Amino acid sequence: MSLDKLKQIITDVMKEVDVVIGYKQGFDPLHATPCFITKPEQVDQVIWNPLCVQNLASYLTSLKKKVGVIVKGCDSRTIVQFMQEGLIDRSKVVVIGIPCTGVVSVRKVLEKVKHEPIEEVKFSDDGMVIVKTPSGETKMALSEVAPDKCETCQYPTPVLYDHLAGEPITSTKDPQSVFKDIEEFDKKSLEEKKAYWEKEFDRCIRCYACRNACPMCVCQDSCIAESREPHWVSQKSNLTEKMMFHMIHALHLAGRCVECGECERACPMGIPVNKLKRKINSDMKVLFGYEPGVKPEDKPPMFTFSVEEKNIEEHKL
Amino acid sequence: MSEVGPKELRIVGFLCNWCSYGGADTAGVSRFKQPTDLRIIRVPCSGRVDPLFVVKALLNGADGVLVSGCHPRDCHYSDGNFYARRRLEMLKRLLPFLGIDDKRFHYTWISASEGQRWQQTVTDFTKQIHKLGPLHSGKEAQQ
Amino acid sequence: MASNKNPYIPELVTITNIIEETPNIKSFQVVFNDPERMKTFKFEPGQVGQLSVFGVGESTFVINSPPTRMEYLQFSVMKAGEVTGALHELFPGDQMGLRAPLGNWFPYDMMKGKKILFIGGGIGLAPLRTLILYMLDNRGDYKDITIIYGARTPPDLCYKEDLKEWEARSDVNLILTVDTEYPGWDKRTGFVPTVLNEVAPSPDDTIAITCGPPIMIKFVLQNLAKLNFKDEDIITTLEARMKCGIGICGRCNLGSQYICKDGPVFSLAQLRDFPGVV
Amino acid sequence: MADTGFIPKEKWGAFIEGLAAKAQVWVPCLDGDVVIFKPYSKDQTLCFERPANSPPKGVIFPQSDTLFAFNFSKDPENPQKVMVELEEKLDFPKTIIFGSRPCDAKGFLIYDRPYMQTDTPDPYYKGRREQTAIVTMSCQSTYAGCFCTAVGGGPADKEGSDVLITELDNGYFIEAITDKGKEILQQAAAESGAGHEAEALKKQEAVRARVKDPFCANGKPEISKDLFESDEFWEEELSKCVSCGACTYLCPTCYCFNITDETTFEKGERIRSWDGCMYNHFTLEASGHNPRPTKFQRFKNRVGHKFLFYPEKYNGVIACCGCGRCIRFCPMSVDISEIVSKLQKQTGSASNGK
Amino acid sequence: MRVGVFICHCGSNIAGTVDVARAAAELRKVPGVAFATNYMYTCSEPGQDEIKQAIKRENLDRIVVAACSPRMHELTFRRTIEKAGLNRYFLEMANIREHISWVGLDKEANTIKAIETIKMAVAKVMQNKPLYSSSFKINKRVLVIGGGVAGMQAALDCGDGGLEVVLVEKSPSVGGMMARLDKTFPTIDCSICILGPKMVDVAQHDKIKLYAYSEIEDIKGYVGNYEVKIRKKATYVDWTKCTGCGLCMEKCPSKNSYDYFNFGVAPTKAINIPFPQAIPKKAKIDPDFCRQFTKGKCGVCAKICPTGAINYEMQDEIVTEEVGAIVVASGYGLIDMDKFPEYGGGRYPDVITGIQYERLLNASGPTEGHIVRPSDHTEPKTVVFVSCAGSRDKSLGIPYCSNFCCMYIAKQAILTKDHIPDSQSYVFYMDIRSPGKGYDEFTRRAQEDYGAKYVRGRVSRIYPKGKKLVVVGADTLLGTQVEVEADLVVLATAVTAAPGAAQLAEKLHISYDTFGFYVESHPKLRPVETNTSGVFLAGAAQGPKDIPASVGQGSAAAAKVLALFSKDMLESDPAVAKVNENTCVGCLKCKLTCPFGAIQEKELRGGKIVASVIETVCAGCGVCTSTCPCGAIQLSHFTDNQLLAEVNAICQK
Repeated sequence: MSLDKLKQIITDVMKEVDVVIGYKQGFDPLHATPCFITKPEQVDQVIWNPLCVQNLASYLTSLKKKVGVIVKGCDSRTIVQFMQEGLIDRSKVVVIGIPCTGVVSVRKVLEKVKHEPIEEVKFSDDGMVIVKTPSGETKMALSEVAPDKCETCQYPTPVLYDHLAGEPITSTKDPQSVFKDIEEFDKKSLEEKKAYWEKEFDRCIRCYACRNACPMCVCQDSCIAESREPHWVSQKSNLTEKMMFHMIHALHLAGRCVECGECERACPMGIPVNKLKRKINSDMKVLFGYEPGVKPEDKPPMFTFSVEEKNIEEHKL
Repeated sequence: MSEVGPKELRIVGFLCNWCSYGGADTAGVSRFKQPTDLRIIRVPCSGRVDPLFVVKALLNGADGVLVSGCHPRDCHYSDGNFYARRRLEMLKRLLPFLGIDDKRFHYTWISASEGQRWQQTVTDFTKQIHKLGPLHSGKEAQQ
Repeated sequence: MASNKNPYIPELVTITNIIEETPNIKSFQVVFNDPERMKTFKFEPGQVGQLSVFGVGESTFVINSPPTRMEYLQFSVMKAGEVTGALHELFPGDQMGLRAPLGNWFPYDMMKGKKILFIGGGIGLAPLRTLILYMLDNRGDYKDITIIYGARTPPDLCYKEDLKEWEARSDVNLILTVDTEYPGWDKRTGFVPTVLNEVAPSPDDTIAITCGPPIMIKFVLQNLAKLNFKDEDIITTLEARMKCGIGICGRCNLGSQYICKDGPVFSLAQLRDFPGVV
Repeated sequence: MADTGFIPKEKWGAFIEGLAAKAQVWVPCLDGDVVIFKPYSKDQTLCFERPANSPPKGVIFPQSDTLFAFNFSKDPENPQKVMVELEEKLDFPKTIIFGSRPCDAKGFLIYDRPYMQTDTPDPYYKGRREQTAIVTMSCQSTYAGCFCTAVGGGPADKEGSDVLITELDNGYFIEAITDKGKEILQQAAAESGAGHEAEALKKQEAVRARVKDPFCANGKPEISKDLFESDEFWEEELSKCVSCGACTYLCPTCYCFNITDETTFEKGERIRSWDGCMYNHFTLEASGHNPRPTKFQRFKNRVGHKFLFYPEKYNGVIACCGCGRCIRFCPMSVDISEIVSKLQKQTGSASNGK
Repeated sequence: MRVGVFICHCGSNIAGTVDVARAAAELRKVPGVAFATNYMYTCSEPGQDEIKQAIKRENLDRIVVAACSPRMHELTFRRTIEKAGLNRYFLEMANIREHISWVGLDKEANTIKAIETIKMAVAKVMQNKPLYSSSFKINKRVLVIGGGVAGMQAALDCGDGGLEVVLVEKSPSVGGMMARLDKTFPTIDCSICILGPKMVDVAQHDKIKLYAYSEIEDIKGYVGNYEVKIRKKATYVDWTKCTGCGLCMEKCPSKNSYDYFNFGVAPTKAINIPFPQAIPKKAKIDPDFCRQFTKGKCGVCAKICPTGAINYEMQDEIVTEEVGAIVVASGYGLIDMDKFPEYGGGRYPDVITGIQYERLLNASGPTEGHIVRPSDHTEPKTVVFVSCAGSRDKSLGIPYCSNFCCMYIAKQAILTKDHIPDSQSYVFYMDIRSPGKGYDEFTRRAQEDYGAKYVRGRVSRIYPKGKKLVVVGADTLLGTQVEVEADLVVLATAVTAAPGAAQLAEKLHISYDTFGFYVESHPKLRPVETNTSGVFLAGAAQGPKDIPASVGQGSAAAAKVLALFSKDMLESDPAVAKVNENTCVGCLKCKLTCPFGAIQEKELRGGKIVASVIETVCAGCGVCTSTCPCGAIQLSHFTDNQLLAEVNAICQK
């Protein structure tokens, strides 16, 4: 995909919208940051590379304007899910899709370079990331430092777009592998799983970054994690309350999570927040043959029902 | 509360007003004896039972949670239990992922006339929970 | 508050009387559980207290009885949220927690020998009441006292007993108004800022003190300016969500000033320093 | 002061363990791929290579803290009368924060002014603070987003620390800064530090030179009020902010809190818990009115507090220690240092936004 | 808050296995509980007075009554506290009888369970908010479903009471089962002679609008304002033109149509009027048998009809009626013969059902009242009646008694003797159930005056032997095996729920029992009400009943409707969902899940979109509340905080 083509599309789209959301270079060479383009001269700031990790569709529900938005394959599912839930006016959104060959996990890159300050980041055509730090250059394969979601990505090309910057690409990843990690984890003993989550959630500082970064967390300021009416969780900082918050988060996303991974990426404490939601998604697939954010005409399974549920058996004691 | 007898475990039941609460009443009227562990919370409809109530109870001290509504198609509110079925099934599958035995949570359908079925359900579920033992060991009562 | 004391621990008080001022405002008269404390407790008019309903939380209210009358401390509570809702469920004899006095107070010394104009709306009369009663108890120190007070309807007027008494006094000029016509109401109608214009008090040698809903204050301030009141002579008391009451927790700030500690009483001149407030 | 010492690498572990025998020691530990402060124990993996993801502020200012417990009791003769008993707990154990960074240590100084140096000191903070010694490690490197020198700090700044430790090639150079620090140094049974001072200084200076200074104002950036009051400025800079508040919870100087009553049926506690000015509910009033309803206003207040209001109140001291966590961990990579540099009083013509 | 707790002994019902005094003492320790006492019968008038006085004396503002099920007495106590000046929703009941004292054996455990259950109620009541009903207009029209004797009685009583009635009957004529009967017990008067005038009344009543050959398609709404969709099934005869002359039926060449009215005792024509007294007396084509439909040509009736009423193109038609109350009198069904392989299971033509025998006895029936064997049209001399064919038989899933078989068997035995004086009737019975007025005398008459031989025992087998049928049974009184060679066997087949009863219940949102009979609100005290306000029951739809009981219930249901409609406005149940507009984010997921369409989108000043509840449409299920992620829509009286208070009261780690 050429950056010039992307810029050309943005320039064209700007004629019909109030703002185009894209990426520009962030505070250091390893970070990209969202940019809100309202003036033609800002188009030149736009970048596109595997550092463009943020899900820009997240902004759509809070913007009242007509918006152009750049989405990767995974991000595009957010828009489809918004459509299923009637959360956006599609006529006010111009979707600029980018076929994506994978992004980096900043965390994984930092781990590779031992958290040294980053001086330069380059991407080679053969899928390598070259990171320069004071102690020299480190070369790593993009696939090595990609976030987990890229490993099983089924939708490298956006599932929906008005403009596509580049040629569509099809996934080479095995569709059966999508929930392999979830299935593996579920095979562990109850005690192991319990201990795992206790350890992970214990780190939670209840900053709610996972929630605010989540495009599907529509409640935002009205989240029941902080309200007293209703009073589901106390402000005590213990494991029970932390677990309760994460269960609220997960259950409210049941059958809605598009697995963009923003929650996990936003978590400053490295908690695998997305795992619970992916577990539910795997069940949604089994129970209702449903995958969030793929078909705009689908109905999220928790907001509908079948009189006869083919895949739900009555439980006997 | 401190009065839980030494042999009892904490079991919470969410019963829909029209069918299962009535079924429990019918069991009472018929004097069908049951274990005493269960504490019943009356809700209008099983569709009112947010799975989070089950989670809240399990995280905060319950050893087992039972939800019972009208049989599918018999919901007083026509569709409430259909939603409940989906949500509760989702939860039932999620609990073991968190390390909580899904046998600690049971959802079922009992009509107002099924006193005997209610008795059976309470008896069997209570037995099941006793077999699993307490969910919360003392060390978890941390701040 | 004494510095050796834990500022977060409330003192226990008991409700002695509850007055239903309006359909959604109740006044609570409280005394300290410790009778000695009732004697040592000192506060200034305009200072606030944090009332606790244990298990529900705390909320801030001005002490609207004057320091000159120490049989009890009075707080008026409009039902709005969780804590105020819980307060409305209390009975005489029930216990509450109180952290008081907090914040600053009306500069009544500076007002001595001057004419005083009170402009209040709804429950906004509460902070004014403490100063009015204080001044009435020291009547000689002040010149003319004018009170313009309004509410939506006659039942929404607070402190009906006080109003009756002030109306009867010759040394107080009480002007009451309600927003619109109301059966049996033979006094003024119209919004407070409008009535202020009609009354058109002279700014000379006069201190104006106002409190009420934000929209009322906004227009009162405008109209006072039109009447040529100087910013320094206009005093108001602010409200904000407060928690700690000692200027730390961070939510009630206007710039570098904390309403709970540096306020709640500010002159308009002071408020002009906080961008975006006026 | 010549209160220095040296610990060779092989005695490092014993040193920490020795401290842990006498006090509760909080150390940065590797947990998954993050570093957090935890109470020391032998089975933890200590990590001094990089700053902890979250600062050690929770040791002195816990995420949630019981202010007091209340117990209801009833007069059996008169069931109508409910009595309340309040119970405060103010005894705090001797504690050492070990392995904080100079920026973390400086954070506590920002706390000290409103929490201790007032006529109503906060007994919980004060109690813990006085019981706690801060043993700081000087930074060996810079880290994404950090800018301590720009706000008057430095990678080996001593302000706020009781002990400063600098890692050398074959050991650790220890400087005791306060009396508490001297006590720790004594316990350490360290060799003399005399011969190592130069190496330490050299290391410290080398890192210092690498720290970025986006303000170039000798550690005292001044903000232009005009631009600060411009709504357009904030809207332009903050559109990408998702108002999550991770920045506040990770900030060593952010000290806002909430007070809530959490009660079970018959007893309860009034607790104090971290809160942040980036949250909508922080200033939301019961009526539904909110003086700071948008993320723009909230972020403006956050920057204002750190670079305008706090300095205004406390002699020009900036309430930011430049640790860079808010930048590093911001999911949208909002960069406060960039924003403040744009807000700085400019000698030239107006910059952004207006 | 000052909660008052009243713990009922219920005589020894509760106090026998729960230490109520200890419970009261424990509750007195609970903060917020200002008063707790135990009382012998709280629901009694002095008991209720005690509550009222305590509210005044102790200054109570919330009340918990720990007694029986709230399904029993919640309304009683709500009224009690309302009389004492409290909002009725400041009441909670703790069910310590049905759920505790009656089901637990251990007094200690019961007492602890009771204390905790009461504490849960206290925790909840402290979260309760006052709720106020608003009133709404009612549509004073009533829908009666089913035109049998119960439905007709209800329709006539309502009509006479001045209400407009919409009567919907599934079959082409009103009359139901009673119209098929020959005589009625115990008076032996002619069934159609007493029913006919009622049928005519229904047809001629200016307040009654009859939809015959119609079924309920859909019902929306709530008490006072139902919208009913009725499917008028295609008759292929324009009833506005049909005069009921019967010419078409006479000339119709398709003679082998199944005769639903006569239960197939003999065939009928493809176009027919079901019976001479039918109301409406209109012809109807059975397309399953009509040659025009099966073969595509015929058209005889169209040619012959003097008024040109035949219309082969006719389609079902859906009409909408608006009513304020509904009486369900949809009647009963009968178990199929094929459930009894041991009795021939329908294979032996001379083993017939009781209702088929009625048609044979009936002068207007296919045999004009001559009793003949279906197989060879000869007069039977030995007739065997088998009672409880299916009834009280758990193996068939029918543990209940069909109520009126014993009586009609006696009647049929008497009538058999009347018709064929040299006949002998045998009755195999299990018990003779004849508790009605004059009933027992009647069964005795059958035996003593008419010589019917009653054999106590079950028939185990029937098999053909030549032209006869051998009925093998046991005489349990004599302890011997009995074999009777019969010419005709009549089975008193078990009464079941009407076909389609469950589907109708689902449309009405009423509950039905395992057998498909509709469940009344209370088996003793609210026998014609259902749990759905505005829907009443009459006749055998609720359970097997005979004519007098059905008629009585029809009138009772009518009285309930008239009482309901005696007011111009109804009070809405305030326990409905409410939206907090401050916290609602307008995602409208609640609107997606509401089963009643009670949620609308609303734009606030400033453009914010929020959900808004149509109070009268909301039925109070709370699905929206468990759907709403931000807790902004709360079902009043069952809010998250109220339920959490209960959870928290018992779940404390």
